[in-house]
Amino acid sequence: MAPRALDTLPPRQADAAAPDPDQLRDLYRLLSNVRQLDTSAVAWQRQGLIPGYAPMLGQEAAQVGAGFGVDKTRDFVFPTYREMGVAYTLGVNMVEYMSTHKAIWHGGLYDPVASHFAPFQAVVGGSVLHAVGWAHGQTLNGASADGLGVGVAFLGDGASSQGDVHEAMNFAAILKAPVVFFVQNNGWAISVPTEQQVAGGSVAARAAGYGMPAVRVDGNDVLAVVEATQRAVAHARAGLGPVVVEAMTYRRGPHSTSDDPGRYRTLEDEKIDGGEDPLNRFRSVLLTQGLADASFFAEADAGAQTRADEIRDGVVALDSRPGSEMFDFVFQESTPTLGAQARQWREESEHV
Amino acid sequence: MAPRALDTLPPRQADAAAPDPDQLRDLYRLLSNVRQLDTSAVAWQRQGLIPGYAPMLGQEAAQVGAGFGVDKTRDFVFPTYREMGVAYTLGVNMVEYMSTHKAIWHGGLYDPVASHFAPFQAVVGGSVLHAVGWAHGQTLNGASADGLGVGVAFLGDGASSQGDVHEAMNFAAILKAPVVFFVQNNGWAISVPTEQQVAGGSVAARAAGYGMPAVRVDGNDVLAVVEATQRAVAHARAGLGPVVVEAMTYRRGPHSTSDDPGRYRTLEDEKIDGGEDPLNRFRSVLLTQGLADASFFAEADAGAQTRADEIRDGVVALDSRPGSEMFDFVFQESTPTLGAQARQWREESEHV
Amino acid sequence: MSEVLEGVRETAPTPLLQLSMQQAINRALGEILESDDRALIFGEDVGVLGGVFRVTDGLQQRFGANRVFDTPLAESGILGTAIGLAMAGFHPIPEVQFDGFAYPAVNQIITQLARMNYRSRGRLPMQVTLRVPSFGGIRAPEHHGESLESLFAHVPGLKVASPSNPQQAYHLLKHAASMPDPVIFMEPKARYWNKAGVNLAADEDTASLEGSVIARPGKHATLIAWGAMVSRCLQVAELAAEDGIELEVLDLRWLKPIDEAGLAASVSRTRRAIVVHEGPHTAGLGAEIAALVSQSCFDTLRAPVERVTGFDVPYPSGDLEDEYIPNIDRILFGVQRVLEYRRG
Amino acid sequence: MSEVLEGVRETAPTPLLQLSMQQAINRALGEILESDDRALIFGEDVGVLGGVFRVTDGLQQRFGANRVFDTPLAESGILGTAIGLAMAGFHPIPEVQFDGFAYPAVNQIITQLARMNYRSRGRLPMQVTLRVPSFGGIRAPEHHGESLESLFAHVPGLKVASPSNPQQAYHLLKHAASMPDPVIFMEPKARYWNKAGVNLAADEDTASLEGSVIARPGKHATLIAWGAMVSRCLQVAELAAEDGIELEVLDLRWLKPIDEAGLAASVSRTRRAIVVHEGPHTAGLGAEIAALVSQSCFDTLRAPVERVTGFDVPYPSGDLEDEYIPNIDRILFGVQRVLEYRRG
Ligand SMILES: Cc1ncc(C[n+]2csc(CCOP(=O)(O)OP(=O)(O)O)c2C)c(N)n1
Ligand SMILES: Cc1ncc(C[n+]2csc(CCOP(=O)(O)OP(=O)(O)O)c2C)c(N)n1
Ligand SMILES: [Mg+2]
Ligand SMILES: [Mg+2]
Repeated sequence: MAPRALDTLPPRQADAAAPDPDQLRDLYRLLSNVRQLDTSAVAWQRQGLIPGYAPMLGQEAAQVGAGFGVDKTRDFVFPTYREMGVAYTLGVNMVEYMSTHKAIWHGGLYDPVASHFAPFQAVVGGSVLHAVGWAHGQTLNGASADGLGVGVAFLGDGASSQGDVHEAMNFAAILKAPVVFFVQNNGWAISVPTEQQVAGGSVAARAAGYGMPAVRVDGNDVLAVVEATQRAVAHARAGLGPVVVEAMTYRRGPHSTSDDPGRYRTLEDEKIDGGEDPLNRFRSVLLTQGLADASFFAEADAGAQTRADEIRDGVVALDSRPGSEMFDFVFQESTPTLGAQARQWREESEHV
Repeated sequence: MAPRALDTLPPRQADAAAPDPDQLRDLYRLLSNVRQLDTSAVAWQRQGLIPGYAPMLGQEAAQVGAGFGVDKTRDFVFPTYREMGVAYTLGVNMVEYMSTHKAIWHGGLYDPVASHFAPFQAVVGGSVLHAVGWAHGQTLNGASADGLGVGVAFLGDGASSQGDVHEAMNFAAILKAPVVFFVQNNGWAISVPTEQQVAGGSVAARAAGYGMPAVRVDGNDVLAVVEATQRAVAHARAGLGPVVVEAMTYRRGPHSTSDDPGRYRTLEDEKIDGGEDPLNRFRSVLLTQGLADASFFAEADAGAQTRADEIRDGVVALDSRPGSEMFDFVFQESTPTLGAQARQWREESEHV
Repeated sequence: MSEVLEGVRETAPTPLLQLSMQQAINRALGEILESDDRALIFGEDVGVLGGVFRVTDGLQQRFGANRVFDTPLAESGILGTAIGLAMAGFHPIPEVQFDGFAYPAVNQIITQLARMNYRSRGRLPMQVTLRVPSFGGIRAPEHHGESLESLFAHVPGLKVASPSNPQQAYHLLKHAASMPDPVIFMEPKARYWNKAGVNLAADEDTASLEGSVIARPGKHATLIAWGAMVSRCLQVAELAAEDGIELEVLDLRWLKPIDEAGLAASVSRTRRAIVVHEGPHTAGLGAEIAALVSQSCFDTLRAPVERVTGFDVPYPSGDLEDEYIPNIDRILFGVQRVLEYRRG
Repeated sequence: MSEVLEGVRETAPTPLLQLSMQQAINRALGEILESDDRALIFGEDVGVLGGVFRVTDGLQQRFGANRVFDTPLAESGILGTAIGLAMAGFHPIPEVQFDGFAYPAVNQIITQLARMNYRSRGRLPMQVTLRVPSFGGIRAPEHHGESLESLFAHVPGLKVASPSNPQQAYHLLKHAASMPDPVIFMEPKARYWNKAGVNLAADEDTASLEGSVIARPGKHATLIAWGAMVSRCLQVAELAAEDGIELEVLDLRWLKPIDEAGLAASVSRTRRAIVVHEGPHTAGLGAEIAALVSQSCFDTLRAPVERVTGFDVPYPSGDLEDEYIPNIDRILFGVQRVLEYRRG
């Protein structure tokens, strides 16, 4: 399914230049690291190290490309449960990120404020409106010389069906908020294919109805994603309002480690619909442009393996949080009732 | 604000022919009756007969035109709180309809099943999804020789912001349900003008994003509304899926009898934005076509006055419902707890 | 657990089938679709996949994609569509995939589903059976372990049931689906996979499917529970029995309407009560139970009704789940408190 | 009602302003916007119109359309935007126009607003003050008379307050807005227009704004209420006094956290309690109060706690409103039951 092109974003210089050769090689390293970490996490689950995981296999280009287009010093990312690759690209502490999959803390242990990466979000469509609110806050704060901070909301094709996503797009367009709605259309919402989910066939096509520009891009082409994201972010940063980016990609793995895709699609389908591996595609680009050779890839892939192993060690070492933390973070200012419950819990469960 | 035309509904014979001269005169009678009843109801509120009312002044052509395009023997209308004119056109018992404004029964006393007119709905956007479900039921029942029953959902420009409306449009388009989303864009949602409500400026323009056809029509031209509605209903009836009709009209009165529009718009604005009175416009049409003369209008308007007076008498005569009915309609099969509460209520409040 | 205690009349001996609750519900759904051609099943992933818990496994294949279908990912859309289908004379059996994803549908459930019969003065009955895999205990991600019973039970116009074992799930669901009013059917997902004997024939006596059941008789105190907490309370009763303490376990089964008479009958015998639930403490359904029992057994109660519940904290991540959900220790502490209570 | 009973310290005599609750809240909002430049007010019709109850009247003119603005008609959108603004360091004070229209926002309130502080381990505090004109009594259309307190009080991570008079509304709102956690502020719309004396200076002692207050002292039984039911209970107490029955009226004020100590102190003195609320009976907040009091005053209570509440029926149309909301007669019947109760 080759993505139909759609591009209503007015041509405009992106803030950032196209990636230079060093950045291109960095992009490959990121892709490789993310691929390695993702497949490792699936293995960790099989080995019993973590109870579950939501693989992003096949979406590496979309996620690394999107993350690369974001300025992590002043933009803010609102992820779902599948944005491991964005987190990695933005430099989120990956051991702390993985803690949520180890069932240690729902939102993850990483610091969302320092990371500019909101807590892990399990409600489909739950955080899209937050991006709009955060972004409107940037407008209220007023632009600096180089423009506004941009809220980047991640959502899937399935999420696009939620009422909240519509409300978010309408609010953003009415408020002219600096938001990028970054849709990963990966063909599936668990077992439901996009055709049975997204009436009209494209989330980007909805943007026009809100008077918003949109770009529909080949989500398995990392450079195309970088460019689309940079352009969208630049548009929002300049105070010109929200943009939809729809990256057409494919969820190559199961929905999660407890899913069984064999019940709703064949391996044959996967092969045809998945298309060429986004990493292979980018390898060809680098080779063709003479920017990398086999030894570069070998080194990058080995580095990715090392990095994944380091993260694994960190995840292994992660201890459960003390039960008392259940009570500690409910409020900034606790209440007498909660205090009494915490005391009772301590007496009965910690026998103190 | 002259409505920008928008028409993506494939040209297709409507089931029903354009109104013949008798029907045209009937349309005028309906318009006049509805205008008279509406202005009377405002007066009833001032006189203390009813505690509140939501006038539809200025929307007569939109409502009578829409109602005229609906087949009340097999379609089903899902109104909001402002569709008095549609109810009238469909032949709903108007005393029973007005009972809701007399604070007698929230949904109105009329029989929604017999009337093909769902209960009065106070939640903005609340019933739009019901139309989709009802319509999908018609698909499941299978079409008769002359097609499907059509669900007609009424909603305002304000309602279009609700997540439920998006979910309804997406579900309808995915299910190819025979629904017409009839939007009365009357310029206001209480004090908020459409420009601050509907990003992109038009609800009809959203339809394309769902792969749905839409017609944007001058909602103060009753014949244009009849035609658009008939075409939309015919499209849905033929099993071709949902359609959005956006009737551009103007709420000439206050939002409700407790609203004070002077706080957010001037009389000058009202005059300019309201345009020519839809009744006057249709009078000119009938006069120009030689289908009616001054005595016809005088007679029709006098009839409308008589009819409104009859309804007033009925509304005056309406008694409160007995308190026991609070308990009677909660369930089809009551429960022991509720039975006990009803007994206690009787003992304490009726002293039996 | 004897059949008599399950409230089901003795019938001609039927071989018991060993079924998990997930299988028992699947079987009940198949029979409902078979006997009632207005019945429709829909929701996220219930069709081709057969549901994330396989509760609707095979039903689309058997009954076709008109009767069992996948919807877009929108819970309000699912419920609103169900309401419209009920208005058109169908009997929708929608699923919300997990408890925590019922919140987006709360507006349709409270302002529409629960009120349509009332608003229309009985002319638009809502025979809608809403299945919600519910409660915690499976180490799942955030929002997959919620207890919404007190929210639902508070809403006039809704009925709410929760089965505790496969036998009950099978009959209770068929019964709920036969009712002409909206029923929220809360399936304890932690119990989906435990097998137990199911007597398919035992559904003749409808009355036996109303109200609560005594899952284990006892005399020193009554443990009141529903869903997955029933089997935990049975374990507690087993342990307490070793110390000579005979705990009665009352399986509430219907969370709305609540079997006030059954509660009063049990506690007026045992004179002590502990209500156990997973949901947060404040304004949980345990408060209603405690208030009812404190009133109906005012003269006989020998100790304040204990509530052993989830804490007033968001449902925690898997690692802390066992600290949050009432565990055997915490329930035993509650039992101890009611048994040792002495008027001051 | 003396100032001491309102829990406010005596200060240098300040002339009391005669304000309605709507004016008192408007005044408090103005002061909040003035003193906290991160504070923002938004919602449906709160800007140009000044709110359908004029509670935000004049604030957009005074503070500009950046600080006080109208949103599109979408409650989930309003709450979700508020959460994002709080993440960006603002202090949103959104309004939901009527109680019954908070349901579309329940998902954002429960799964996001109430949990963001927890989920982020305290790094993303949610200083969001959500105003909701609440409860019934004004003969309004459907969904304009709902009581959502038991729903909100059940949600871990939320705090819930409801004022009963203008003085309290003014100070309580300012206090709630100063808290770094989400507070749902339920304004009893039936009391918006009644004027009473307000001492603007009496807010120095923050502690006095926590917990409940005794609105009228008494000794034969305690009436427990909040919102518009407080003044109704004061009327009842007035009537009962004519018969020599001295009823204490406890104004709960905070519906979460509940002032357990204050409840226990009052009822252990009066030994009888009646809780009064508008919302439906089953699993209403009255159940929590009854459960708490039944436990804390187990030894002293002389009669079961009475609950005089709305019925388990949808909030009815204006004509039946007085049959639904606890009226003076029904409250007096409840009082009679606790006073005449004799152990069987
Ligand atoms: C509100 C809500 N409903 C249902 C779910 C269960 N669920 C989790 S992921 C998912 C599919 C999401 O699909 P999509 O948005 O396309 O994202 P993807 O999983 O493909 O990344 C569903 C139904 C949920 N998490 N939240
Ligand atoms: C869910 C919900 N939110 C808020 C309200 C309060 N309210 C009633 S009508 C209205 C404006 C509706 O505007 P629109 O949809 O354009 O319809 P119109 O009143 O113009 O006919 C509002 C905000 C409501 N009834 N329902
Ligand atoms: Mg997807
Ligand atoms: Mg409007």
